[in-house]
Formats: sequence, C-alpha cells, structure tokens
Amino acid sequence: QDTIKVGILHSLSGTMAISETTLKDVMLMLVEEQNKKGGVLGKKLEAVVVDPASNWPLFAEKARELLTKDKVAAVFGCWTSVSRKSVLPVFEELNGLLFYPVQYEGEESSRNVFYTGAAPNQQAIPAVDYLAEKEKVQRWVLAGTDYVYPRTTNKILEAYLKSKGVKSEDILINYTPFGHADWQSIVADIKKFGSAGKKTAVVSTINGDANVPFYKELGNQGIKATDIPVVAFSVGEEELAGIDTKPLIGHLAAWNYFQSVSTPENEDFIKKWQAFTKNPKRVTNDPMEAHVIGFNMWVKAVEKAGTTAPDAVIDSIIGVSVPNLSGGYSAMMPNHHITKPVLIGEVQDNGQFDIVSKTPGLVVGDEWSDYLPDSKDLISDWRAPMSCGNFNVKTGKCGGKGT
Amino acid sequence: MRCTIRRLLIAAALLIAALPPLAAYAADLPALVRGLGVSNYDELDKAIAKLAETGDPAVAPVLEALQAGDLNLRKSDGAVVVAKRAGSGWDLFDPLTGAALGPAERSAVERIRINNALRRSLGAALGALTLMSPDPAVRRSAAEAVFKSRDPAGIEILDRAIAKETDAGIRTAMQRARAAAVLNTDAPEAEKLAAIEIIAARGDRDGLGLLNTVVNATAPDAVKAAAREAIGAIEHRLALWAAAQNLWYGLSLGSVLLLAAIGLAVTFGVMGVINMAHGEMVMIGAYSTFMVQEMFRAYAPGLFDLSILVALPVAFVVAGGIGIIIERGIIRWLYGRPLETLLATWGLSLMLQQAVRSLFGPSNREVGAPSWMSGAFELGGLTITYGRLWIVVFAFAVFAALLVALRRTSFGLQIRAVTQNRRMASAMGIRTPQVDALTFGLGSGIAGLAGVALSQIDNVSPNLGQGYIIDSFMVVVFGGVGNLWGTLVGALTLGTINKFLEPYAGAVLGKILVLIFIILFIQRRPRGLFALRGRAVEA
Amino acid sequence: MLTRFLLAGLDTKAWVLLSVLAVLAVAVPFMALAVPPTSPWSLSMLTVTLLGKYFCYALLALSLDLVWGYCGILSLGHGAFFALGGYAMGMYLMRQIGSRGVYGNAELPDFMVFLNWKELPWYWHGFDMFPFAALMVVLIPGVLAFAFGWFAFRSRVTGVYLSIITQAMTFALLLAFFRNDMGFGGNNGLTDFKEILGYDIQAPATRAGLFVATVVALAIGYILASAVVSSKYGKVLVAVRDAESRVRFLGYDVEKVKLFAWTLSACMAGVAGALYVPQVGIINPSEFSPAASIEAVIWVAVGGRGTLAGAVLGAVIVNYGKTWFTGVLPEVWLFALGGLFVLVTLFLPKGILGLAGDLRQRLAARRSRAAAGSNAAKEATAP
Amino acid sequence: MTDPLLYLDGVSVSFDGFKALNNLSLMIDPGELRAIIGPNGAGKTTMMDVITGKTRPDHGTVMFEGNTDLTKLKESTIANLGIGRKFQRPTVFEHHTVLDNLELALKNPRGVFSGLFYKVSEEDRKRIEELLDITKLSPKRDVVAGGLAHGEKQWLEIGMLLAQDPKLLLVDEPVAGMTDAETEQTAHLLRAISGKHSVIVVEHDMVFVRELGVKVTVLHEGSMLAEGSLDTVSANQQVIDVYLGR
Amino acid sequence: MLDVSGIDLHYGAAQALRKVSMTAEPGKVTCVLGRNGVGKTSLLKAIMGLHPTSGGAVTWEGTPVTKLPPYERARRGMAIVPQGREVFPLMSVRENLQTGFAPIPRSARTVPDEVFELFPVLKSMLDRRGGDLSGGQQQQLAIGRALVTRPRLLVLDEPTEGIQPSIIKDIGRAIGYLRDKGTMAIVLVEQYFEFARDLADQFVVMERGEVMMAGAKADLEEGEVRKFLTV
Ligand SMILES: Nc1ncnc2c1ncn2[C@@H]1O[C@H](COP(=O)(O)OP(=O)(O)OP(=O)(O)O)[C@@H](O)[C@H]1O
Ligand SMILES: Nc1ncnc2c1ncn2[C@@H]1O[C@H](COP(=O)(O)OP(=O)(O)OP(=O)(O)O)[C@@H](O)[C@H]1O
Ligand SMILES: [Mg+2]
Ligand SMILES: [Mg+2]
Repeated sequence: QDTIKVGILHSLSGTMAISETTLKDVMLMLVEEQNKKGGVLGKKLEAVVVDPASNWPLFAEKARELLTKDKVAAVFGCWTSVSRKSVLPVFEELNGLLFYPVQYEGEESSRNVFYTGAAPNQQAIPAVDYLAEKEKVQRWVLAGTDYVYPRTTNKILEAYLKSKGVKSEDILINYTPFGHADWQSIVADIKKFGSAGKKTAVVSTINGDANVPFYKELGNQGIKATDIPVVAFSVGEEELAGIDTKPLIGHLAAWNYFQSVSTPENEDFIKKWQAFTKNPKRVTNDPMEAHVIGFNMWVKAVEKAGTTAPDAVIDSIIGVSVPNLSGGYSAMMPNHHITKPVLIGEVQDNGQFDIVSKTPGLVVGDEWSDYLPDSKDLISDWRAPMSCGNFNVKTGKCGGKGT
Repeated sequence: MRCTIRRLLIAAALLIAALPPLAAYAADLPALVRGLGVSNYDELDKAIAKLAETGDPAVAPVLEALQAGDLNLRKSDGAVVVAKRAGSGWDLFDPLTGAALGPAERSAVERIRINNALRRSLGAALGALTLMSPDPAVRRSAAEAVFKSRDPAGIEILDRAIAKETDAGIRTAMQRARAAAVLNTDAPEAEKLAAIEIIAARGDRDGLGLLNTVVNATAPDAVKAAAREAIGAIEHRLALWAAAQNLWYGLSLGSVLLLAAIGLAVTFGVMGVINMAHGEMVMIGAYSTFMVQEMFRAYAPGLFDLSILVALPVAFVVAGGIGIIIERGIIRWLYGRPLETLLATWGLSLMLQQAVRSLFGPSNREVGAPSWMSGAFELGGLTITYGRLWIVVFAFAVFAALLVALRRTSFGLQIRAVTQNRRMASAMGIRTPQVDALTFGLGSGIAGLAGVALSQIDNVSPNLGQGYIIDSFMVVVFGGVGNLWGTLVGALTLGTINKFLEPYAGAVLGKILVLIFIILFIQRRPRGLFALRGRAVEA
Repeated sequence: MLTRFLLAGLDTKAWVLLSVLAVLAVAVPFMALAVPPTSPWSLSMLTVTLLGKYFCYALLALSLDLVWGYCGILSLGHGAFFALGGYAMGMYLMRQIGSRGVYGNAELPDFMVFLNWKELPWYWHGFDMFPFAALMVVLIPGVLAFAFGWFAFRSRVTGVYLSIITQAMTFALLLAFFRNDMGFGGNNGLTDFKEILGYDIQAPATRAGLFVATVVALAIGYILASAVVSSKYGKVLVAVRDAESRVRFLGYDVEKVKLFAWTLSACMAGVAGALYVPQVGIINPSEFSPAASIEAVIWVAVGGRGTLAGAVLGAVIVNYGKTWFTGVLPEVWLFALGGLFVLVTLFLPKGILGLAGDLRQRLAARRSRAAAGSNAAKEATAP
Repeated sequence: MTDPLLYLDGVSVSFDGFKALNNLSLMIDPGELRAIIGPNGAGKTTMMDVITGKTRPDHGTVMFEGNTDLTKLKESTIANLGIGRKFQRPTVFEHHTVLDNLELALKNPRGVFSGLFYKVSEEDRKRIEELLDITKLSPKRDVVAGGLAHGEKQWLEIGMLLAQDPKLLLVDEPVAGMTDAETEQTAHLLRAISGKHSVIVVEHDMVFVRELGVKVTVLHEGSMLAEGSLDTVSANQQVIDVYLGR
Repeated sequence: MLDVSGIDLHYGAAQALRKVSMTAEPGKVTCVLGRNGVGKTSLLKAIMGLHPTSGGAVTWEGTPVTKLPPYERARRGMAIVPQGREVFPLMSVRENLQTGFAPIPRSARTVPDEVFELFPVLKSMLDRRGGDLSGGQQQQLAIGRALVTRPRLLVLDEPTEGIQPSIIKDIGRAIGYLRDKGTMAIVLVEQYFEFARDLADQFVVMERGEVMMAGAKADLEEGEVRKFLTV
C-alpha cells in the first residue's frame, strides 16, 4: 500500500450540499497541498470522496464503506449533528477517526471523533456577552430552527441569561421548521417584542436555507442593526453570498474565523483557495478553517505517532497544536475539542464581516455545558488512565451519573 | 458614559448650527478630521463627538462618508481621506473640501471601520446637523434620527426648526422628535403629558417603544399613568390592525403559493402530468433572473432596477423552452400512462438539480431587489413591504392572463380538448403534438415566471424547487384538479389559514395543523374545493 | 387450509425469488461469519448490512405494490408507516440502552436528559419489553392506516386526492417528529443503540441474525402478498383499481376491500421499518419526508408495478444503484440515477420485470406480422 | 294481487336546476319483465341510477320488496339485496379475463375473508360454462376484457348480470351495437329469465321491444307519459311526437 | 374518393384486419356490415389514422394518407363519429362543437345551421357539459361536431346506437341529405340492417377481419348479406 487514504464524507447533493460541497473542495485542496509537501510518512495521500446525499442512513452506510472497503486512515466529514450521530456508532465499532468541522450543541464526546467546530461556549456565550456589554441588550429573542442544536443552545443561553439576571418575560424563544420560507409574521413579532422600551437583540440559530428569506424579510421590514441587531451562529460568508447585504449592515455573527481576518496565514489560505477553485471571488468560512486545523492536526499526530493506526493517532493527537488562520495556535484538548478564539463580526455591504470583537485568549471547547443541570458535573478526558467521555466528577465514575 | 458625551456634543452642535459658523471653529476642522484616524471604537466615538461639537455643516459630509464606509486612513502619512474605487486602486479626496488627492494603491489606505454603536452616534450627530438642511427628505430623516436618539439637548434646535418648517408632515415629525426628547428630560409634568399626547398620536410601534421606556424609567406617577393609558390606546389600535396585518400576510403567502402552484395547475391540473420537475422549472426561472442580473451588473449597472422586468420574459422563454424540450423528448411518450410521468419527471428533477449544481455551484446565488421592490410603507397600521406587494400584484396578473388564455382563446379550447381525449381531439383536426408541447411549455414558462418572483424572497439555490413542490401539489389538489379558480382560492385559503394559525400555534405546529386541515377537508370534499361534479367525472 | 391458501398464490417467479432468498439466508451469514476474511468468498459486514437494508426496502416496496399495483391506491405516504414501525423499534432499542447512555440515566434516553425532561412520557412506557414493542411495530402503523383509510375510503377519496392526502399525512408526521417537544429526539431521532434482545447490536453474529430475520420477513411478506393477490379477493382488488364504481354495483363493499389491503400493507411497511432501524443504526424524521415515500413508489415503478417480484427487484436494484453511484460517481450520480428513471419509463413501461414479458410479446407480434408479410409500424406512434 | 317488488313513489332528481326525474312513480311486480322507452334524456338511466343508489333523489322513495327504502342505502348494499345492473355503456373489468369477470360477478359471499379463501366450486364452474355459452364468449374466455369489441363487451356484461342471479335486473340498452339476430336472442333470453326474476329493460330498438311483448312504460321529461302494451303506446299521439317520430 | 387497399391492423399480437380493401365515393353511402368483433371499428380507425396499420394503404382524394396522423387527415376533410361517442366530457356542448373549428379556415369558423336543424336538442343544451348529456344526446353531439369541420368524408360508427327512433329517422334523413348534396363521401358502419339498407349505395360485408362481400346495393342479394349478420 503506497498511499494513505483519507475519506471525505460530505453531502454533494440534497439539502446539505449547499454547505458541504465547499468542505469537500477544501479537503481536496488540503490533500493536494500535503502531497506537494511530500505527503505523510513518506506516502502520498489519496482522497476518497463519496456522496452521502444528505441522507442520514446513507451517511452511516458510506462511513462503513469508507472504513471497511476503502480502509481510510481518517474521515473528514459530516455537517449537522444528526449526520454525526448516525455515523458515530460506525466509527466506534470499526475504530475509525472522524473530524467534525461544524459548530454543534455539545453534549457529546467520543473517543473516535474530533470536534474541530465550536461548542456552545466557543460561540454562543461570547456573542451574548458582547451584545449585553457593548450593545446594552436587555431583551432577547432566541430564534431557531426546531432541531437539537438550536434547542440545546437556547437552553444553555436561557440558563446563562437568567443567571445574569435577565427576566423570563425578556426572553422570547421561537422555533421554525427547516427551510421555513415565510418570515413575515415572525419578523413582525420580533419587531413587536422589540418595542417594549428595552434594547432588544435577536440570537439566531436559524439553520441553512431558511436564513436567506429571513434576512431578506428583515431587510424589507426595515429592521436595522442599530435598532434590533441579529447575531447568528450559522450565517457565514457562504450564506451571505446569496443575499444583498446592504440592508443588513451591522447585523452580527459569531464564529471562530472570518474571511476578513487579516493575518498572513489567512491571506495565504484565501489565495490558495481561490486559485484552487479557479474563482477569484470564492469566499472562505469557519467550517473550512476547522477542516484546515483538523487536517493539520491529524497530519501532525500521524507524524508524531509514526503510523496512521487509529489508536496511536488518538493517543498522539492530544496536545497537538497547529496554527489557526486567525493568528494563533489551536490545540487538541483531551476532550477531543480544540481551543479557538471567538470573533464577533458585523455584516458589511460586500458580504464580508468586520471583526468588532475578539476574545483576548483562546477558549477551550466545553463539551458538557456548565449551564445544563445534568451535564455540569461531567467532564471528558480521553487520555489514559481516565479515557472516558463522560466522567462524573461528583460520583467519580465514568458513565454519566453512574447508577 | 458615552451617552452623556453624545448628549453634550449634540447640544453643542445644535446650539452652534443655529448660529452663523465661526471662523475660529473652521480652523480646527482638519485637525479634528485627522483625529478620526484611530482604530479603537471608543476613541473613534470621542473623535466623532469632537467633530460634531463644531456644529459646522462642513462636517456633515465627513460623517456621512464615515457612515458609508468611504473614510480611509492613508497609511503613509496618517491622513484621513475619502477613497473611491478606481480600477484596481483608489482615487483619494479630501473629506472636507472634496479636493482630489490623486490615486493610490489598493493597500495604501485602510478603511476606518465602525460598529453599530458608532452608527447610532453618527445617525444622531448627523440628524442634529441636518435638521436645517434645505433638502426636505434630509430634514425628515434628521427628525427621525433625533426621535430615535431622544436627546433632550435637541429640544431647543428642534423648536427653532419647527418654527421655520413649512412642510406640515416634517413639522409633525419634528414635533414628535421634540416630544420624545422632552420625555427624556426632567421637564415639568404638564410638558411631559403634552409630549405623551403627541407620541400617542403617532400610534405606532416606535411610539409604543418610547412610551414603554417612560413607564420603565423613574417618572412622576401622573406621567406614568398617562403613558400607560397611551400605551393601552396604541396597543388597542395595533391589535385591531394586527388582524388586518395577518390578513395581508395571508394574502401575500397565498400569492406566493399561487405563483408556485399556477404552473403546476397547467401541467398537472390541465394536462394530468404528475410533474415532479415543476419545482425545478421554478428554480430555472430564478436562475434566469440571476443570469439576467449578472448581465446587468456587468454591462448596465445603472439600469439594474429594470433587471427584473427583463428577467420576466427571459425566464418565461427559458423555462418554457426547456419545458417544450422535455415534453417532446419524454412526456409525449407517456400520455395515457399518467403514473409513469411521476417516475420520469422525478428522474428529470434529479438531473435538473444536478445540472444546475454543476453549472452554478451548490451554494446560493445572489439575486438583488430593484429599488422599487425594496423597503416598506405604512398603510394605516399596516406595514406593507414593496416586494410582497409586487408579488401579490404579479401573482394575480399571471393568474388573470392564464385564465383568459385557457378560457377565452381557441388555444385554450384545444388544450382542454386534447387533455380530455387526445385521440378524439386529433381526429377533430387539432394538432395534438403542437398543443401538447405548447401547453407543457406554457406551464413550465409560468413556473419560470414564478421563479423570478420567488428569487426575491427565497434562496436561489439548486434546492429552491424542492421547497415548493409539495405545497404546490397541495394547493392544486385542495382547490380541485383542473380548476384554475380552485387553485386561486386554494392558495389564498391555505396562506391565510397558515398565517392566522402561526401566531397561536407557532410556525411548526401551524403548518401541521394546515396539513391536517387539508386531510380533513378532502374527506368532506373528495374532489377538492371546486370539485367538478356530474356524470362526466364519475364515469 | 391456511397453508393451501398461502401456497396457492406462488407462481414460478415466486419460487425463483423464494429460493434465492433461502440461499441468501443460509449463505450470507455463513460467508460473513465462518469463511475467513482472507478468502475471496468472505463477505464483509458492510455487504451484509447493505443487503439487509435493501431487503427492508424491498419489503416496503412489496407493501406499496400491494396497494398501488393491485388496488390502484398510489400512496405517497407509505414511508410514514415504515418510519412508525422504525420508531417503535427504535424506542425499544433506546430503552435497551439503559444506563449506558452518556448521562447514565437508566430511565431517560439521552436526548430527554439534556433537554431537561424529568420523567419518561407515558407513550414511552412498555417499550422496554420486546413483545410489546414488536406488537407496536405492526399495531401503530396498522391503526393509523386503518383510521386514515376508514375515513378516506368512506368519503370516497380517490386518485390524486388520496395520493396527496397521504403525502400530507407523512409531511405532517415529519414536522411533528421534528418537534423536540414530541419526545422522539427531534431531528437527531433515535440512535446510539447498544443491544437488541440482549445481543450486542454491533456484533457480526447479531448483524447476520438481523439479516436472516429480514430475509425471512421478506419471504413471509412475499408469500402473504402473493396469496392475497392471487385469491379471488385479489381479483376484486384489481377490479377496484380498474373500475371502482362498477365493483360496488356487483355488491362488493369497496371501502372494506380497500381498507383490508391498505392496513395489511401498512403493517408490512411497519415491519420493514422495524427491521431497518437496528441495521442502519438510526431512525430520524427524514424517513417521513415525502421524498422518501416517493422514492419507494419509484422502486416499484422501476421494478414493475403490479408484479410483486418486480417491486422487490426494483427496490434492490435502485438502492444498489444508489450505493454504487454515490461511491463511484459522487459528483454526478444524480444524472445517472435520474437518467435511469427516465430511461426505464421510456423504454420499459412495465418496469424491469415487464421487460421479459414484453420482449416475448413483441417477438410474437413481429413473427405474426412477418407471417402476414407486413411492414412493421412503430407501436408507440399511436397518437 | 301480490306486493310489488319495486315501488318508486314521487321520485325527483335535479341537476343544477334541471329536472332529470320529475315526480316519477313506477311499480314492478315480482317476476315481471318491463320495457321502458322514452326519448333521449328522458331520465331512464337516471332512474336506474336512483334505484341502484348511484344518485340520491331529491324527493320520493324507492321501496324494494315492500319495506326497504333504497334511497338510504349504499350501492353495494343495494346490489346485495338482489338488484343487478347492466350499464348503458358497457363497463367490464378491462384487465381481467372474461372468465374472471364472470367469477367476480357470481353470486357468492362478498366479504374480504370469503374472497381470500374462495375456491372455485364445481357448481360455480358449471354456472360459468353455462354463462359462457349463453354469451357465446367461450372462445374468448381467457381474453382480457379490454380487448373485446364493443358488442362482445355488451354480451359479457349481460353474462355478469346473470351471474349475479339478482331478483331484479336493470338492463340499460342491451342490444345497442348488436346485430338483428343477436337482438332477437337477447329478447328470448330476457323473456326466459323473467318469471323467476324481475327485469326492467331500457331500449330504443322497437323491434326488440316488440319481441319482448310486455308492458311498456314511456318516460318523458322525467315522468311517465304512457303505459301499456307496445301497440297502445305507439298509437299514442304524444308518444309519436316526442319519441317515435313520423 | 377514398381508397383503402389491403389494410392490415394489429392489436399487439392479435390481427384485427387482414388485407381489407374498400372504396367510398362522394355522393354515395358506403355501408360496412358485419357481426360483433369482425373489425368494423378497426377499419374505421385505420381510415382515420386512429390506430397504426401494419400494411396496405389508404388513399384519399388521390393522395396517400396512410402515414399521416389523424389531425392531418381531418385537415384534408375527413371526419369521424366514433363508436362510444367520445364527446369531450368536461367541455360544454358549445365548446365540443367548437373543437371542430381546428381544421378549417378562420373565416369559416361558425357552427353550421344544419347542425341545430338536425338536432335541436343541442341548441337548448349549449352550456351543459358534454359528459352530462344522456347517451343519445351525446351521440347527436358527436355527429354535430363532425359536421362542424365541413368534412368531405364522413365516417360514422354505429350512429344509431342508443338513439330514440324519431331521431334515428332524422339521422337517416340527415345522412340522405348530406349524400344528396353530392360532395360528401359517407362510410357508415351499422348493425341496424334496415337503416343501413335504406341508406346504402354500396355494401362492404366483413367477417373475422376480412371483407367477404362488397358491391353496389343492386348487385347484392339481401339474403346473402343477412347470412353474415346472423350467427
Ligand atoms: N350530472 C348531470 N348534470 C346535468 N345534467 C344531467 C346529469 N345527469 C343527467 N343529466 C341530464 O338528465 C337528463 C336525463 O338523462 P338520462 O341519462 O337519464 O337520460 P336517458 O333517458 O337515459 O337518455 P338516453 O336514452 O339518451 O340514454 C338528460 O337531459 C341529461 O342531460
Ligand atoms: N384495443 C384493443 N385491443 C385488443 N384487441 C382489440 C381492441 N379493440 C378491438 N380488439 C379486437 O379486435 C377485433 C375487432 O374489433 P372491432 O372493434 O373492430 O370490432 P367491430 O366490428 O367494430 O365490433 P362491434 O360491432 O362490436 O363494435 C375484436 O375481436 C376485438 O376483440
Ligand atoms: Mg340512458
Ligand atoms: Mg365497433
């Protein structure tokens, strides 16, 4: 075997293709780059692309195919928790490695998965802090698509806001179905909620396609960022590329990376990316950076371990630290989450974000939220001897509450 | 802290704006402008304050440039300049005088960034500076800006402006701004009560928000009571309008459904093709719009507002043409086997999606709104967005045109004859292949038209069509297959029901309830709302 | 009498199919478990799981063909019954996790724990017992189908109207199951199963066992369906499909005729879903999506509507195609699959299985025409 | 006098204001063979629709065997009471063979489970052979009914009607599209089954009606215009004007 | 002049017409007779192009039309009244009649008065849907509709089926009148022998897809013909 295979498990068709196709391209680019540098362990890398077609059982099937048929050394893929949950048993059963690049609700830590996207504390909480401090927001609309990530994030945020003294009547929680396209009433409701004489902001965990009509409606109904700012966790440069952002200037997003980050690493990355895709306008976004970090971490860990054998890589990757694109280093923590800076950006008329705030240091991804009653006692540490994803510090046992 | 600074500076600005500008102040301006060249938001805020303090109307263009993001820092010497795009670099101008400073490299300057807080400060400062502007539109927005900033220091200048104002509408706006400011002071009770009255007369959400702050803040009981009463009145008024607003939302959602469904009412309703590729025709219409707009962006950016009008015929022809090709290539072999059209058109829809994905990429494409379709206006207590209004108008226009085409022309007669009995129609001398192709093309073309409209409110992505196909079938079937009026009434009914349920049940449950309603309704009327009856159908 | 009834319906096609299934039921577990992995005859677990999945789909297709092919009810919501069966099984599997969940809560599934549910909702009770869950697997889809059919058939909802309300039904269920408040795990659905009937769900032997169970279920489903369609009742079904009102005037109670087939079919779909879930390891609301149901219709159409073997064949072929295409042509496989559907409709109007019969007929026609010394005219050009 | 088998009293049906049946009353005795004639659109088919439950009348009652009001029952129940019908446009099960068409029509329990476990008995087989003979479809027994010519379908439908062995047969234009010889045969056939069964025949073929030689009812604009032997009614000037013509 | 020569026609594998030949001339009624299922309707379908033939040729007014689709034949002046009426069920009587406008020039697009003279009932039911008409009314509509196209060849498939006697007489008169105008060739398929005999100028008698006898009325022995109509 003279190549090392790397699996790419991103939907290229169906509802998720809109987001995931880019990640496949970025992975192809990273593999190509690495091969130019001579590959890994003296072997060339070979990308194996499959299409799980936004279909969750197909994700599991393709994961199994990658691991058993193609015998890939690691898999980079998935978007949304359900796809990850669907492949998780497969990776655990066949002891594969999965790098998951998208922000998620936390509440999970698997030995075989590396979470390079943001946990809620690396995105949601700093964003809310920013609004409360800088914009003096007192009233909150938590608007989300009805699925687990928004539900959990909003649960966490609700608990967090209440712990900061926000009253229940100052929090409005609203859920909409996937792909919700008619936002007239909800935007009007937000307007109404915002006319109670207190500074109001919207924290949006609205997912995917639903964002474009949402923002179009915001623009049409004239909700300006100076009146009611909206901070989003799922809206990045790719999503904005489909909207005329002029009416949206000043609305916010919280990520760990923006294309507008001005560091040499980032500029270099953008240049390579635009050259690779032969499109000088092609944008970059946060999950792409997550894959860059994850991929580099894997390469480093493999080189450290001298093998691609999963167990060895799992051991060697913890503590590995690689440059991120925003001018610092990200490190893989024992809980398989990574350290990241948190950036807040304001939408500009060119579809980019102006970074208006950046955490001074790096934030460690917190897999078990401190604001949920059942998880605050849990920690995860995959190093020997603990090697446990849900260690209960109260009972001192691995396995949740431990009954 | 910042609030007090702003209040001070606006007070100063207003005071001075009223006086003839003094040379002494003017002399400081370039230095103050230079002071904008900082990268820290707090310092920038202070610099803006200092600049506004001068009250010099010459400052207004500088602040406007900052607001628009045109103000830059020249890296070589730290000068603050206005930079305008010129080729790959910039043309620089002096922000105060407007004098040209020559070209510059792209990287020679750095934009002075602002955030929301600064945007608010700028709005307030500019509002005060421009209250006396000769341009009525500027004065009006200045009054709105002061209303929002509610700065007590503005009262005096407002008084003067009000005295000079000739336009009644703007004067009212100024009076309201003044009242808003008064409520933010320690003015005597009587004055505040008068102010509350003025605000109450405004009767909208903004007024409500303002009154709510009065109630939340410390104020004499009488004032609070008056404010509460005014709030009650406004809320009552708004509640009344809310029903009308819901009706409007329902109408507008209904017309979106109508647009999406109406092409299907032809291909499925009239021709009986279970057209699963209908959504993709809508998508093709949306992408045609995108293409047309790209052309405009590239060759005639000044005429961008016309792009949608050009997109309409283009989308109709493109989608219709593709429809005709599909009919000639595939559908025509399937007449008499309606169920198989499901299979073929499903396959087609997969292929069309992938084709668009391969051609245009998987992500969203930007379709802009022409200026006449953006923004909103108030009609009584209703907020009506132009985009939606045009979509409603457009949907009805398309419907009427189609109705005329099918009911009043011989082509319409032939379409119906062919779909009811193809062989017999042929024996009557009707060129069935032509009619079939044109009918399918017509349905597809209308779907393309719908795509133009939907591109204004939804994603333009390869998945666009998928979002509408189910709703479209629901509408056509609910209304009664083969009946155009049914499609119209069905779309509006479902839209309205949805919008009236949404506030109570939430968007998700609301949608579920609508679906259950459809299921139950079909039990009552097994052939839809406008069922065809009689032996003709039962046979 | 029952055996005679069951066996009466089997024709040659059926015997061929059943023999193939029997061979698979023996050979696949053997090749997967007993043959050393180095041998070319060894089957990977991937293949076993895939085959298991295809056969679950085949059972779904079979159930759909029963109502669509033979009774003319084009259900665009059969995925709902499949998914309900799947959820019933999923609930059992969730309960089997017990305290092995991440929070170690013996009572509540993980997703309830982190959304702060305090106790198990009433409708989750009983699912820790396999017999109860197994009963629910057929009962829940069955009862829903019965209720739905009872109203729809009595109101004489037919044709596209029926199709669209079945679609509305599955769409409503999709939205409902998406709601986290429903207590079925929302979008993430039910996953992370540990064991079934005390066996480790990931163990090769368990997988092989599930595969065999699926094959057996499919075979039973097939025998049952052929017995039904070849009985006189089956002929009534077809008569209802072709001329519903005429059947009424012969004195048959069309509502009951349809309701029986419909409910039976829903139960079969439920069983298919229940077998599917432990093999793919997840059930989430997307199984309710209208597109999923339409796909099932398409398997039947591809295989050949109105032939039971065709439904089975169609499901296996299309899904194998999907597996294969998404692996080798990840970027453009939709062209291949979409193209396949278009070509099948154009050139194989009776589906793949109809091809054989069609060829035979065409040949005969050509021969007799040739005998008449005539120039052949294209058949399809009849305007 | 025996009780009538079928008794229509004051039946009216209207479609969008158009009165297809207007206060129609009619009485059929057990074993009677009755011919009904009348202009096109007189309401003959509509009357059969009312009797078989296809159309609900606006007014009036339809009593079967004395005390069963048919207007309240659904089609299958009415059929099971013993009322069979042949449609004006032959409707048979196009995808079934001639044999299966007859089998489905045979008088047997109609339930789902009796259908599932039904096996053709010797008796049934004989009866089917008989019917094939009567309808002369023996050579086409295995042909799917969709492939039959128009007249053959007519015969098949008559066969199916006989297979049901109903107490009352409603026969709508049985000889349309048949040759004169066949017409004659059909008349014999209907005469033969009357006596044991009641039969209502609608036909425009006067030769056929004469052949039947029974009481004739003339419908016009939804109500009865004349009743009596064919000779009596054909002498009626009104009948000549609206129906028979010069 | 219509000339059918050596037509074969198949339904799938079954052959319904074998080398059928016949002619029809303007001003004459050609009557096709035969028992059920002998292929009369199939012959008419072949003439009108409603079913593809597998051999032989149909020539109309000197040009071969065998390969032409029905609408082209209609444009050349051929019209059919099909068995089973086949009116457009969801269209009003008026619209049904208007479908006949398709093959004729715009200036001629009116419903000829003779249609309403022949079938007054149509006039009173102009706005009723075709499918709601009684069987006999539909038959009248079907004939009227064919006349709207001002055909030079009129093909009628059992037009008396289900029609009340007085109207049968009217139809008979109508056919006679059309024939006597001398410009129209009429092909009539009929089971009702007396009716056919009164109108026919020439006969074609078929059995099992083949022509058994053909010729002018005067040349044919009535008994011979009848023989083919009895069982
Ligand atoms: N559903 C309906 N809507 C409107 N009119 C109808 C409907 N059904 C029947 N009619 C009208 O009712 C009248 C009676 O029709 P019916 O079919 O009973 O006549 P019929 O006596 O059977 O005539 P025929 O001898 O021509 O078959 C006709 O004028 C017909 O047009
Ligand atoms: N669509 C069809 N498919 C298969 N066979 C058919 C079809 N139509 C007619 N046939 C067969 O072709 C033969 C001739 O049929 P055709 O309809 O031409 O007879 P016909 O002389 O018009 O009879 P009738 O007097 O009953 O109308 C018949 O044996 C019939 O069974
Ligand atoms: Mg009738
Ligand atoms: Mg015929």
